[in-house]
Amino acid sequence: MSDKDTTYQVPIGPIHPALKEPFMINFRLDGETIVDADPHPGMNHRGIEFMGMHRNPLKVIPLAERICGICSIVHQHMFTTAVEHAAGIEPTNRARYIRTIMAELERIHSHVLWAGVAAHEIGFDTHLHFTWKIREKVMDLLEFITGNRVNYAMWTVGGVRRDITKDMYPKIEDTLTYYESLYTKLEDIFLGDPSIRLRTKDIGILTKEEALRLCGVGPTVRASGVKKDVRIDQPYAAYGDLELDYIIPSKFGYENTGDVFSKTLVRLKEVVQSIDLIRQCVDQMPDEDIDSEPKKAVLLNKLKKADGEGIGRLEAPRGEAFHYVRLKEGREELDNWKVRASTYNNLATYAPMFMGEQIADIPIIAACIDPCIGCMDRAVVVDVSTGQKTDYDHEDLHKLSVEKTKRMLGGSL
Amino acid sequence: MKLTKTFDKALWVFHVNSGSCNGCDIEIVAALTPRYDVERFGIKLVGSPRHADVLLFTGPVTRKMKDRVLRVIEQTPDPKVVMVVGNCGSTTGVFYDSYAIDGPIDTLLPEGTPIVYVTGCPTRPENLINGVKEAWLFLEKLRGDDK
Amino acid sequence: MPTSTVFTLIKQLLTKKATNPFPVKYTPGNMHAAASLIESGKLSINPPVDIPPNFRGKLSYDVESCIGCKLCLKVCPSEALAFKPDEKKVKHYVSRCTFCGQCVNICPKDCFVLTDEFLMAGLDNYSDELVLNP
Amino acid sequence: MKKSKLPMSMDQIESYFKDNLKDSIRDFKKEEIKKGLKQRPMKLIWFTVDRKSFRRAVKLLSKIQIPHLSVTSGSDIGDHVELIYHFAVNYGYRGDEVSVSIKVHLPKDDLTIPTITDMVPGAITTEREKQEFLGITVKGIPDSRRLWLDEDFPKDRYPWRWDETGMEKMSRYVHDMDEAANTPTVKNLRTRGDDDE
Amino acid sequence: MNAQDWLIRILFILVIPFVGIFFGLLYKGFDRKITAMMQSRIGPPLRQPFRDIRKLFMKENIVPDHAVEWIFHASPIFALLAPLVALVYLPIGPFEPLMEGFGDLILILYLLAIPAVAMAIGGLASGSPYATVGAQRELVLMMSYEFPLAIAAVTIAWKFESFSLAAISSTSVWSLVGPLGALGLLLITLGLFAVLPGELSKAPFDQAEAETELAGGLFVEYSGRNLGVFYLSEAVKMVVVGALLIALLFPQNISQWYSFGGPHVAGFALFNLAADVLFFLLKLLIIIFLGVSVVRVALARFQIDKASYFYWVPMTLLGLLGTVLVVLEGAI
Repeated sequence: MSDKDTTYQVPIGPIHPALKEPFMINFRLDGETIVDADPHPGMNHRGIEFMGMHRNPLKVIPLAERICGICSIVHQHMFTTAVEHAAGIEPTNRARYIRTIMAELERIHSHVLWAGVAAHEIGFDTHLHFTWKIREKVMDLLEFITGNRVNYAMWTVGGVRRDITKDMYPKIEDTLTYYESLYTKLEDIFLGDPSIRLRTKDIGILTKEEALRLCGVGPTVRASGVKKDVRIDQPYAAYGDLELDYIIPSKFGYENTGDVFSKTLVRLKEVVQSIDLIRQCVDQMPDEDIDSEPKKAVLLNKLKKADGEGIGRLEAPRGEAFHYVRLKEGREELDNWKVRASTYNNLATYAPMFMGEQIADIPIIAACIDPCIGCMDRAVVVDVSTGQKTDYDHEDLHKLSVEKTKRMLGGSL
Repeated sequence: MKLTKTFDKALWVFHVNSGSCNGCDIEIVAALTPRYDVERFGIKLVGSPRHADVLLFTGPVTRKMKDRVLRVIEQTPDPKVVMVVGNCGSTTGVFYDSYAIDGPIDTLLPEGTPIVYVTGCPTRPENLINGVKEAWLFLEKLRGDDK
Repeated sequence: MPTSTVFTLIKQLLTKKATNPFPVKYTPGNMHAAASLIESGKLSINPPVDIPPNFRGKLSYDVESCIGCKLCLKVCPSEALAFKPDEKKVKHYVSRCTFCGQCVNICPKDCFVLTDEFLMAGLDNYSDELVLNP
Repeated sequence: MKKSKLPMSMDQIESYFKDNLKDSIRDFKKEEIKKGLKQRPMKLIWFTVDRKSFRRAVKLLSKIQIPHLSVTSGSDIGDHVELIYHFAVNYGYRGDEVSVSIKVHLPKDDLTIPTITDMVPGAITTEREKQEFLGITVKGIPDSRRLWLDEDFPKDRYPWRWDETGMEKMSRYVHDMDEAANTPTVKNLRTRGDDDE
Repeated sequence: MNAQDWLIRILFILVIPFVGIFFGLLYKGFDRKITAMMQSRIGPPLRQPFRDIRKLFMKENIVPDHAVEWIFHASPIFALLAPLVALVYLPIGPFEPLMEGFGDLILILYLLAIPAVAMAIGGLASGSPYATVGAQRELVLMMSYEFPLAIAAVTIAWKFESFSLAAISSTSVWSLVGPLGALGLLLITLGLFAVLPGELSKAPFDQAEAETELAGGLFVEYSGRNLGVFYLSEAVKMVVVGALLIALLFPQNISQWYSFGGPHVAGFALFNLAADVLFFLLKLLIIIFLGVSVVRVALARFQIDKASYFYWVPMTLLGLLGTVLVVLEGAI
């Protein structure tokens, strides 16, 4: 089990209960202490960018949504923004407000979800159950607005597909007050509970310098005191009209340590911010059409003629997401599409965070950047034309069964 | 493979994400939490395929995952039931034309493995429970309890 | 030990549970027997959590009014719709659908409607209920 | 090299780069997209830079502020490959962040670019990705292993290229048996366990 | 002792494993149900563990290729046998222990250590890296909680001047001490309750099988019958540790406080016996509720070094302080 240098390797993943998604990190351990971490992404590559380059923009919207089911709003929002930028289509202002409300609702759901997952990773299932129980409320609201709990299909190029009408306001307000009433409890659990503090304080530290150099994004770096938030820095949708400020721990009287605790703090405080932003949006919502081009056949024609490139940047619950789209005249499909999700940038921040920590901290540190592997791994390609053998017949299966255990030692589950 | 009545009342589930978008995965976790609570049916999420009775697959199989998926299938002791959650696992869904995808999960399974398909994109947690119900019905039919 | 957590837990032990016991509270002894009881009305199942209006469930397709314009094929993201040239109608595979509803929006004759049905699970992903207009 | 205090305006950034890089800079484009009721602009700068001056451009940029590299996107346009480094500076200032997208053109017969990981350590992920997806060689990259692709993946195939080194065929999954029978790359979903290629 | 007594004794020894397993599984079901209810869920029915066991016993039993097969199979058996043997030495409610000797308390402490060792050996024999880490953790944890447990046991034995459980459980230890000693005993009780989740590998001391960290840890390679035997061992251990706690600290029988009729009236004697048994089961239930269920849901899993520290420093000090108080009072 131990070599001469007393270190040994334990691969975590790709199928591992701590990671709900396929992802692998190879750890070199000395006893229970991590001396090296080497992430191996790519298990979830589905070649989405490539698929997108062979489909027209309207077909890509549901595809972009399925880059990730937790941040399904993020990618459709950014994709449509990038296409609008490239084709010169203006969405209506009401659509911008509805997009903002949806994005903030998703932030609430995502952060509450994260809190539950984090509790689960440190073996505190009670709080997993508690947070997911209260998360159902915003899921109900999202389902009420869009017609589905997870994939919302709200976006289209030039606007949104469903309106948030006046009779929906009470239900939104009801949800917001529900979260406000429960917020102190949530904070009490995640910031006050001694056994959670024991597991999150001074664990997985990312310094401000490292955060900036490694181009980290979102709550991961804001917890280290970096002021980076696309919603404020470079306002998109309706954020330019709203009042909001950077959420960093020092604003609330904590130190900007960048450990798991401050990341939790930032995420929880963002829930409050989201509630406030949704209220502002509902108050200021202009009375307009929700879609600048309701005739989709006409829109498709317009997009076919468009020529240009556009980018979309957005502050997803996990940090900045980025889409680059290029349209070519006469080509119905996208000419180029580059998706960059938050986890892609935050991947590099794993190395300093894992160093010197324990095996027991692997799940919580892995979870503390709120990894979204589905987002990150969107593109993979394996050649079919070379006709590599990838099928297994019964003989191969038998051989596998003989070899598997040998591999289990060196490889992973 | 002998099936007894208790088998369907104590289904231990191992969840494999073979390249899905997370949509179904969070709905699976949601099914475990208080609102839906599948533990009342004796269903439990376990950490190792060795302990599992049901393999819950989400997503199409990506090339890099195929090997692992096969290994998980083969590490699971018999008798076992496979549940495919979501449309991309059953027919590749929206990822139909990527060559990074090695097809839906049912093409990789050994002949005769019982499969339950749960349709939806993603499915609601209730539909998952409905899928479990279908599995019960199927298991009862297998051992001839379907009077 | 965190006292407030313990108090909450004791409170939750005594108060009503958050679970919606769909379809039945515990595993029935025999599902077939239970199913026949439900059919004869002797046993009622607990309904699922309410679905909202405008829920995006299984698609319904009106074959008669379809004019075969193929617009829906242009927006279907997953090729769940297949054109039948001899009939000039489309065929819909529910097990491939993404339930995005773009075909509903673009259809000039309103052939498609998103229904409330979402309880779809079975042993066959190409069963009769899951292929419309086969 | 002189630069103004943060946050720098778009004009300042323009003159800063144009003064320092002179001729090696082309197609300078400034964009302001106004959004929302208050018409707050989103500021974008695009420019193309020669390959030999590329590192200098990044160095200049990092003098302004530690630059935030969003990602590098790349596309195959005919006889050369275009790389776009999407940077952002002026973060931390409300509404002032400017996306600086630096384009570099690499001719197909010499697909190399110097690394910028010494100035921007976070660029490692995206540089490794460009190596495997576009067939570019990043000179001086500290870790040149594959990141996303399988080790079995052929070394001379690059998925984002449109030329002969790109991907030609892909398997497509359909329900229709006839279509599957006629096209070799199309696979039928309805026959189980029949996964031959 | 005549032949008839021996016959009855052997009969009881044959029956008691089944009784132990039955109640072990029942309390496990209770623990799961109450845990679920505290988390605002309905939870599984009480008989769920019985179903799990029956299912596990019909499943395929896979032996990993690189495992040492006989150790792999033997360790679950040892893990189950040890607590079953311990059960024979424990007083159950109104019944005296079936077997007794002068040092049976020491014997029980050793028997309680066997399942942990067997689990660790089984984990190491299965060869998976996760199981190896799990085995290391199990052993570290075992070394940690044994010390406070031993301190508590020795203090109580000192008070009785005997290591015989029959002697210890015949009188309540609380009646032998004054106020100062009672305070000491209270500290010892706290220490014993802290040992309970560690001994039973329940959260927050389930590091050895931590699902999110080690994917099942020790048991990662076990399936089918072997896993079922471990499951049973865990259940029986719960009863044994609970019964030990009762024997050491709360051995009172309810019939001591009231009794119907006299001991001469056969019907009432039977009634008193039944009441005592029920009271014993209730005590066990309360101990499991307080020591396992509540702790399990109210705390996060500790890191292994912090768990070890918890037992070595605060709990050991607590135990020693209790001992000092008890001894001090005896000296005065």
